[in-house]
Amino acid sequence: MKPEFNSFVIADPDKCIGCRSCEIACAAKHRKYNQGKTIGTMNNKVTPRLFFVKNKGNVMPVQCRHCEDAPCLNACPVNAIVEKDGSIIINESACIGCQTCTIVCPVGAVSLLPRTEGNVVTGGIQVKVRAAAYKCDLCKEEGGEPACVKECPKDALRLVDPREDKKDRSVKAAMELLKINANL
Amino acid sequence: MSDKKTVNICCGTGCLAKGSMEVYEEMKAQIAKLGANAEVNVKLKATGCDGLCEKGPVLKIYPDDIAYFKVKVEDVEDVVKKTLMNGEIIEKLLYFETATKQRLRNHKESEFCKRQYKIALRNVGEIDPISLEDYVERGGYKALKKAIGSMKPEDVLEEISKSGLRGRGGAGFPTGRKWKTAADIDTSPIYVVCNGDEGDPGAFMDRSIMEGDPNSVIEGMTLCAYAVGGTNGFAYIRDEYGLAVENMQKAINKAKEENLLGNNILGTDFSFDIQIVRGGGAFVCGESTALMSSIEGMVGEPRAKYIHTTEKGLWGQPTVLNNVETWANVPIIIEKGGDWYHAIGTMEKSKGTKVFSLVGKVKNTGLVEVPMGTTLREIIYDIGGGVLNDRKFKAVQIGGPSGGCLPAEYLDLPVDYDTLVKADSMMGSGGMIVMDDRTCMVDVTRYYLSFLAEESCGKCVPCREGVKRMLEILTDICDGNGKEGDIEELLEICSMTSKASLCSLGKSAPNPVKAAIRYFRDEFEEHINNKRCRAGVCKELTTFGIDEDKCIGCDMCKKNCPADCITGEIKKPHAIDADKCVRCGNCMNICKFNAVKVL
Amino acid sequence: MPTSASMINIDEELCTGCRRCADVCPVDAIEGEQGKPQKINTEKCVMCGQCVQVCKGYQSVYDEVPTPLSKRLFDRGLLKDVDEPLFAAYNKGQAKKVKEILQNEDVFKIVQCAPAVRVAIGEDFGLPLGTLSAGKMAAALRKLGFDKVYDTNFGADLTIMEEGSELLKRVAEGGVLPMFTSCCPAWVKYAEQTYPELLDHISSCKSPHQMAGAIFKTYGAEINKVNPAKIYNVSVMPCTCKEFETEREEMENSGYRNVDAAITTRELAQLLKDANIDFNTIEEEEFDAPLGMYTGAGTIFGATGGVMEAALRTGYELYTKKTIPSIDLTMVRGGEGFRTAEVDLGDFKLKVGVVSGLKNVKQVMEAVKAGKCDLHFIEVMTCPEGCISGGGQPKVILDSDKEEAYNNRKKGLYNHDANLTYRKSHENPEIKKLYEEFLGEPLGAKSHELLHTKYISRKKEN
Amino acid sequence: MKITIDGKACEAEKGEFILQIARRNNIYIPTLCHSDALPGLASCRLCIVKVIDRGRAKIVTSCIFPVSKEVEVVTNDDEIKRMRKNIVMLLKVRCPENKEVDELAKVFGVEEKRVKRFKLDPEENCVLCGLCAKACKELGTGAISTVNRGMYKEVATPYHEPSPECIGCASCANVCPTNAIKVVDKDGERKIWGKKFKMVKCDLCGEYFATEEHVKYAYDRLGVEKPEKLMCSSCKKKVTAKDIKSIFENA
Repeated sequence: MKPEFNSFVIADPDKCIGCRSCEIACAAKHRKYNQGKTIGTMNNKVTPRLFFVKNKGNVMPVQCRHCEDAPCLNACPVNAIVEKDGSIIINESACIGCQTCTIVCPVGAVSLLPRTEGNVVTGGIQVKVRAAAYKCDLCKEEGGEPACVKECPKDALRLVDPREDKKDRSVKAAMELLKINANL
Repeated sequence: MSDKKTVNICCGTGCLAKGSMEVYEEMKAQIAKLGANAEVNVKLKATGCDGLCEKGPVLKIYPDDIAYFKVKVEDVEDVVKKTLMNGEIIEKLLYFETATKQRLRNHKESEFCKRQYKIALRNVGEIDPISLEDYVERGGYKALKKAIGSMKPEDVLEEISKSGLRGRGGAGFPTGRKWKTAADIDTSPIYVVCNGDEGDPGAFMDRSIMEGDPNSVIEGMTLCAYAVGGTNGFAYIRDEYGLAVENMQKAINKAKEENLLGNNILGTDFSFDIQIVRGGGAFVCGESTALMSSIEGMVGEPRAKYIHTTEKGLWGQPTVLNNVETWANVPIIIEKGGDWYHAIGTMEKSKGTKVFSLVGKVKNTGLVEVPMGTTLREIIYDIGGGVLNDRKFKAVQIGGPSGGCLPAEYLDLPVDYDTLVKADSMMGSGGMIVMDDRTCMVDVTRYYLSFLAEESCGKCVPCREGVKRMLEILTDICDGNGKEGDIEELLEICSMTSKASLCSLGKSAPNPVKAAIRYFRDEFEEHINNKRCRAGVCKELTTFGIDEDKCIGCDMCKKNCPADCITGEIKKPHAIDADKCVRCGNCMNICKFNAVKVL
Repeated sequence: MPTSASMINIDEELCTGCRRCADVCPVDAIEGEQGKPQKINTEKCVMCGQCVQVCKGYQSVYDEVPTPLSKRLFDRGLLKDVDEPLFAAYNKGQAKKVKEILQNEDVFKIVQCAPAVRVAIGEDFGLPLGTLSAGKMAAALRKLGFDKVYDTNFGADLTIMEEGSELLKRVAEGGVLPMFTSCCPAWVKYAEQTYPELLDHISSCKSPHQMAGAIFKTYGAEINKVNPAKIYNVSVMPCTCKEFETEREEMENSGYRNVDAAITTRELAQLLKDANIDFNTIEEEEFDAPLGMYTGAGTIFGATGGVMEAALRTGYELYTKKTIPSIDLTMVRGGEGFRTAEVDLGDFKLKVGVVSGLKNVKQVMEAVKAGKCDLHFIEVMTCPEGCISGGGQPKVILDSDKEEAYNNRKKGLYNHDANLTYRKSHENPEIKKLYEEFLGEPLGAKSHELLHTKYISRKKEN
Repeated sequence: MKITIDGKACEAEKGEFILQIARRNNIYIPTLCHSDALPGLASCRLCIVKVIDRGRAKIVTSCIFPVSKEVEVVTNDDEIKRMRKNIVMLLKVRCPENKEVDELAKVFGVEEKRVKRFKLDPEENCVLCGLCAKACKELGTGAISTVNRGMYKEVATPYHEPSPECIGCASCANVCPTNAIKVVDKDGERKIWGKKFKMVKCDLCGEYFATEEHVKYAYDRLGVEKPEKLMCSSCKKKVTAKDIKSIFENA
């Protein structure tokens, strides 16, 4: 395991209250065809790229660690996962939903979710919803601060750049974590 | 000094089937018996098909110019002793002109032959296919030498464009323009492909050429390669065509030996090679893009041609694809010049000649090469000798399965690309099937659709499902289960399939239905509404009866009835027991007095 | 009497116990520990729906919950094809009921929309926040199948006539002061359960849509020549509490409910989607005359301070018989949770106050109780910026967008006001006509019967 | 370059497919066999549109038609609608009981009467779009493919035998537009394409989450040994959350 990491978002479990605003914000920001600002413009199949976890006395979103030499990227049989300047990005439209990435991801940061855009659309109505793999892409394509970080009411989420703040406990956490995962 | 004689025995597939190989062997033996010191020195040749398959085996003697037909092994001795030794003619083996009821010493004077104009078939039947000498003797490779020696590639292009030659595979795309597109692209490799995947039932002109004159195809492709800067050639030949593959291969090898093919052709820096690919055996592989996928080793399914294969064909490279007949035309055009060729054919856009395989209910069947614009009447009546048993002409089906049937009113239609399309038919590869009044147009249409339903690649919905369901409707109609509105449904599916299908096969698949309904709608309606098949073909819709006034009681029908359902004494009108009748139609076919009719 | 239990609920299966709802609840009605599903204390809850607006505990596609989506939709009174994310905190809807009625040929269907609806409804169809789409809304409602598209703004103008007159009467006759507005049902419920002793401070006027409802089934029935029994009044409200108000026993006259069903702005959007009406492309249309005719004064009811401003525009002129010098009374618009102003009526100065956000009303009530409040007239709105920020409005996805949404909606209303022909309720020709032909005079017998109401104590005596 | 679709001016890259351009501009062109992940099949023909170039109109398949010049595109005129309706009619006749096809039939107003005229097979759900076979090929497994021609065409494993290549990932079922591919997961066993698979249990929650073959396939691609303890995705999330918590506490 290299000492260096890519940038990633991590949640501070002590600050997170588990309101799920981050998931909603994430799903909302990644919409392609409809950019409405109210819930009524979203559809029921909310597809976040980070995932709320509820353990006993511990609620927080879990998201992609953007591993160097990412297993998901290496395992993807259809090259739907690519490395773009230090971030591991899934091109959902190229995903056929084989789930190989979800099997090999060490942190469980990839989920297979119904893909409601660019699917079998007929005169506006959707006859079949296919599933695709979703995970954090740091809002690279959409640009700006990651939606989850921006929206969190408790500032529990933050985007860390290991190259800069090595001392940061979040970074340490991630490093530790990857060590754990390495021997998982 | 003994005089030389040449004996050509046709060894095309047709004659072979009728035992010409045995005849050939026998002849060989007999000649051997004569020994070297005989006063005649006989040269024996196995030639390709000269079109009169139905009269084979064909045996020709030169220089006497005598042609014998339906020659059997036991006739060979006579031929040698009488004709070869003593110049005596064996009447019964001579060509019988049905029109004049005369025997002709040489069939070339026959109506069948003398109205033809052989360009593509110029050598077929006259030479030993695999003998390069024979080919050269008749002017072969002159064109190639001329081109390489004295013409620039663009000159060759120019001549082809001038000639007005159009693809003989069916669509009739101007060959010159096709070559030009490829030539203008500055890349390598550029491929030259021969489409020898002749799939239309009843069509066999391409086979005959590949079997009987392979070098003309090879020379044609080589000339194209020279013109467009082609490097590799592929001859895609239907797997069933064993002999064609064999002869083509032999010819290719020989041409290579003689440096007419391969590296540095005729000592120049122009190199071109041809390799043979055996077809996947699917009708759809005759479609250019499907054929290319097949050559590339993938499933023979068509792709959309939004980018022409001349720009991106085999392995994404520029590819010139023409069919066998087209290639066979090329050398002679270069040899005699584009203007010469341009002078043949119609005033409009159809130049040169076209080979048709004339089959069905017609007296003389076989390969027929005529100038573009010749009318159907000339082909069917003058050359073909008219409808078999002088029954009533009903329709002629042109252009293979995806062509259409044309009725009597169209007999004077000049046969060329554009008029045929206007008439809801098409040139296709030149199949021409004559039908008489004993043919049911609904049944025929059903037959073609069943062929297409099986031969469609099945990739796109309009063609696969459309044809399948049209077939279902047609079958119902033939079985007497036709429903009101079926004709409209057929037309509805037709119009969609002909526009929305992926490839030209799919787009043309509805043609038989469209044409049949256009020209024989009443017959469809009769089937659906009156439950009657006037041709007496659809068994469920047929009852045979005997016209008492016409019947003279010859008893022929009775004798030939497999169900013994015909009663009646000699010289008295007969009668048919409809309950026992199996509707085989023998009686009707046999009756010379048209007394048997469909009620 | 309906209880909030049936109006505002928290879905235990979806609640993560983040307690953000508790933070926004003005009456501390949400109880439970951090990280555990929350419960609503129905005694305290005023059904303002602010919890509904803030909740993000959604039904996710990746962690299954026992209750299937279809059941959840049913329980919430939502149409079965509603395809929006569902959250833990929700208000029970009436859309299903309304959809049925719309299919019923023999009822005469009248709809009215609150002022704040027209500046928010477009948002649920992707239009920019706060887009004013009154014309589209009218057209869409007609397409939906309503026989008459009337408007609550008309009712608001009517409210001003009555409430204004009531104020002037109290002032003139030394009645109970200060007088509080009564448009906001959540505030009224709060007062009833917390300060029953001060209920006579609240204007006896019914809220605008109830007034309108009463008129639709009487005067409206006459002019449309229909049997009031056949009339079905639907109110589209930015508010989750209006249905509660609608169901109050006293909200009826001669056996007919003033309003038969109140749905939220969000529910209207759902109904339109359900009927495949494309709000974006639909051509604008007018409201139906005469009861859809409204002024700018009625319009600004949707924003905090709006009722006050409208009342002053009319009160001033009725009292002084002079045209008001400046019609835009910005001093009562927006700003602090509690603000006061003074209006010179010539021979005396009218002292007014505006409360936005129910949290801020306590101090005022205590002052009144202690007799330390010298104001004459006080507007109270439960929601932070008035009705435009109501619990039934389109739910803004991002907290960071909320301020913009509220500001734009407000702007939308004030622009609408500025561009309307009539901007003072008493100048509304149809209102005049209504008094001439039917009501007689403000506070008259007919008005008293139809447009005014009483309040009851809801205080739990222990 | 610019092209107009239904009168709307749209920016387009040369060589871009009409469907992409239309979708980007919120113009819906119906599709069945199109998947962004497996483009280019062009078998369902639902996405046909009219391209008008210098006054001449031709019908093309928008999912594979590359724009090369500034043309005008019509996606929904009466002629196109009629053709689509007929295509859907044929699909409905092929798959009379299929839910998705039925939805299409409703959208395009296919009359029951026309459908009823034909012999119907209630069992049929496959429209032969070829997506499943293509997906399987992309995976490198190639367990299924279309076999035979014309009316006998079908998707199948070689000789209809359980395929040794199939890893039971069910991607085929996922991409199938008409849910024609049956995947049955029952007590630790998955059945698909006539083949039975043993499934892998999550070491924590005991949930079955993938076939043994699929897990092997996954780690083989990484070229590493598969860990003894395997977890389902949601348990991995839980564990990760725990780890982060404890790490933050220790830090």
